Amino acid sequence: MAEDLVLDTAIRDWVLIPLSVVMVLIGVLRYFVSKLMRSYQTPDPKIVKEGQVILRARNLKSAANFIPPKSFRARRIYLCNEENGLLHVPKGQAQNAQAQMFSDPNMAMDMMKKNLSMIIPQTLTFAWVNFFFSGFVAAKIPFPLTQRFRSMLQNGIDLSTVDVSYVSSRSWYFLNLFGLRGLFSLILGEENAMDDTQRMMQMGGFGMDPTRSLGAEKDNLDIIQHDWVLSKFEQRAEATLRKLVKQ
Amino acid sequence: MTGLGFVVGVLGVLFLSHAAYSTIQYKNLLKITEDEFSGPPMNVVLELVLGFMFCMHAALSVPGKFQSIHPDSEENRVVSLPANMEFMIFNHRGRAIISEMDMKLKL
Amino acid sequence: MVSKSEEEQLNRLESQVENGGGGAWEYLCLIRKLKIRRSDNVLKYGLTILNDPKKRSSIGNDEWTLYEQVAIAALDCHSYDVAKDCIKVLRKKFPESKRIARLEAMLLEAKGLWEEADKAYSSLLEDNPLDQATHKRRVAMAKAEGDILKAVEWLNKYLEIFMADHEAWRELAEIYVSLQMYKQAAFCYEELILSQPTVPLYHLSYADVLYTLGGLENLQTAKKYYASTIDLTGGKNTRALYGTCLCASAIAQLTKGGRNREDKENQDLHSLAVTALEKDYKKRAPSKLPLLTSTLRSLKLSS
Amino acid sequence: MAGGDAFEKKFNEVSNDIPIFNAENIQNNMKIIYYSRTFLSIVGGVIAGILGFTGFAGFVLYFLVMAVTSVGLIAKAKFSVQSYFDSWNRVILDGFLGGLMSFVLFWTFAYDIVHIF
Repeated sequence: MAEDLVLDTAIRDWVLIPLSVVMVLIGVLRYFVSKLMRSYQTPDPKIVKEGQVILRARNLKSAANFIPPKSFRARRIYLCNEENGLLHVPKGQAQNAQAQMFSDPNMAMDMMKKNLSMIIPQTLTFAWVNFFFSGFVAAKIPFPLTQRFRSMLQNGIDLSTVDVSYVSSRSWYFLNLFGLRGLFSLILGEENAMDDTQRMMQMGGFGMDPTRSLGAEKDNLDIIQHDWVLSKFEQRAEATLRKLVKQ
Repeated sequence: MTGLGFVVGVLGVLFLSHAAYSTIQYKNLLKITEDEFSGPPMNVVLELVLGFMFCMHAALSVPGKFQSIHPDSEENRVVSLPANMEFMIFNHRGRAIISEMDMKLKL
Repeated sequence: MVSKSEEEQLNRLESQVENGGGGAWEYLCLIRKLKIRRSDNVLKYGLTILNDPKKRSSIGNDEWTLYEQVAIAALDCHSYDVAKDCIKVLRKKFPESKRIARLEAMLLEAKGLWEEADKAYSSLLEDNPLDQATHKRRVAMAKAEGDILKAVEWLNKYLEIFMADHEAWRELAEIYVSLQMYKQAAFCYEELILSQPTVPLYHLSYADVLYTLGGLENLQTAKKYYASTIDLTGGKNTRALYGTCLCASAIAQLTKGGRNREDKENQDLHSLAVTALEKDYKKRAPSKLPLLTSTLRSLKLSS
Repeated sequence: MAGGDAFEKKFNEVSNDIPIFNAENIQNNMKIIYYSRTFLSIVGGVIAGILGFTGFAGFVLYFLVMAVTSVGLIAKAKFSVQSYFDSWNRVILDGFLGGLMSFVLFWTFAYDIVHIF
């Protein structure tokens, strides 16, 4: 390190600590707000039915080896045949369903709500941080980094002479945004596990497509090799009993 | 058990914060005497070790107990199915028994 | 599923509550969680909580859940007044709720007013055709009326949409068994095994049904499923042990003399089952041991 | 007891073939591990910050803390990991790096508060 900067302790007391505390509090607040805003919408019968079919197909896939081969084959044919199998989607219908999803106002509304609860507090905090704390060197990372991280860590100060490990207040905000997930999952429980980064990814995907997952389940079922495990259970039962009798 | 663990965890966190506070004090002292910081004082290290041990205890006891994953283990062994409550029917022999419980909901 | 440890916990709490040791709310919560039918106890201890304003306020928002639980228990005990009062309280709190409309219909059903109840359920289903609980009530009502075939029909229609609902599959399986339609029951049990492959009691029931169906192939399969039950319960299920013996004896009768290879391999299983049975009887009911030996001798399994 | 050994081996083979576990309980156990690890990585970060570790030393401390956590978790499982988890990796490795982000954040935080001003 070339030279150590001398930072005022007031920065610590009035920038670093308040910023972090506020980040935590906002995270907690957002959790409760999104909990309140969560709406229950009555689902479409067709979607419910498809969901149930998928569930059943998944059960069949994961526990296939527990039922006799004949029963398994019957079920597979029932679900996968090309004429009227439940998982079989006629070709024309596939696009139709997606178009319908886009036009469904309820869906879009729900999506909006979800995103709003994420975007609004985020922009507000960011604006707040920008307004109050722009241009501070607020923190220092205790390990050396290469020059490439300069734009990431010193967002908001344009000095190329400062050591890279110093962090501007705005970048400290970003670090908090991504690093506090662990703390949130501790204090808010598992439900919060879906963090911002994941949500952003989801936005790109715009929900899931039920017809596609129907097809995927069908493919999965088609390639399953049925191997009845029950005969092995006889040996296992023998072993269990032998142990029991010996006691 | 969980309650105790939680208290221990809070105590551990308090220890850690106090250790941080005393280190800051110590560094201020060093600034005045113009000494170099070579390491935190002994009592801080002690406090840290103690705090860590407390937190360790809390981290291991608060989240709950491990549950056996074998379906045939003594605690997991299924002994009965739940009554299928959603299909329960009221037209049973209980109808013939005159209820002797004269219970009432006070409004 | 009620596991051994949960059962023990329940019994402990029950005796504690019965002896006035408190913990009534925990007891009721556990009953709700395990879905156990102890309506008399729920009614008795639920009312002690609900009639005591201090206790009632201490459970906070769960108060309403408790009202619902007590109302259903009261219906089961045919204490209509209590049920009616509970529903009234709930109605005051949630004037629009569908769930309470269902409770009201259940009250009609419990009183035996089938037509009114049916009308109420139908109107509920018109509003929300995806209301699973109401669908189920309608099936149960058909069963209570004694119209089993109608119940089967409703249930089949229900399962066409909600085909991943294992509780409904179980109900259907039990109805089929009661109607002696074992092939259909076997299908239902297969479905149950698929959805919860580690629950031994489904394996056991499936094996029972297959054994009842008879025929060499079914018997061999039944024996396998008895074996899996033994494994999944750690050999503590007496019925499965008996089942293994019965299957072995039946198979031996069918294949007299000409034993195939597979049988020879698993020959040990039933002799082990016999030993385990004998050991269990010796430990838990020594006076019944002669009974066991004579039964086993009649199966020509005991040496 | 050659026969017994062969039998034992056969049994093990069979039981490895069909993994039947109570999925719910595995989930529960994994969640417990996740909580323990997250909490201890935060605590570890704070400790590293107070001690004024920089650079490599801090990461060493992190791995030390995680290793100690693993040992603690194994002790919590009464040293019979097989009856609570389907593989050893679940206790020893899973989530080993998951807490790193939390660790770094709290390390930086504590280090900054105590040392740089």
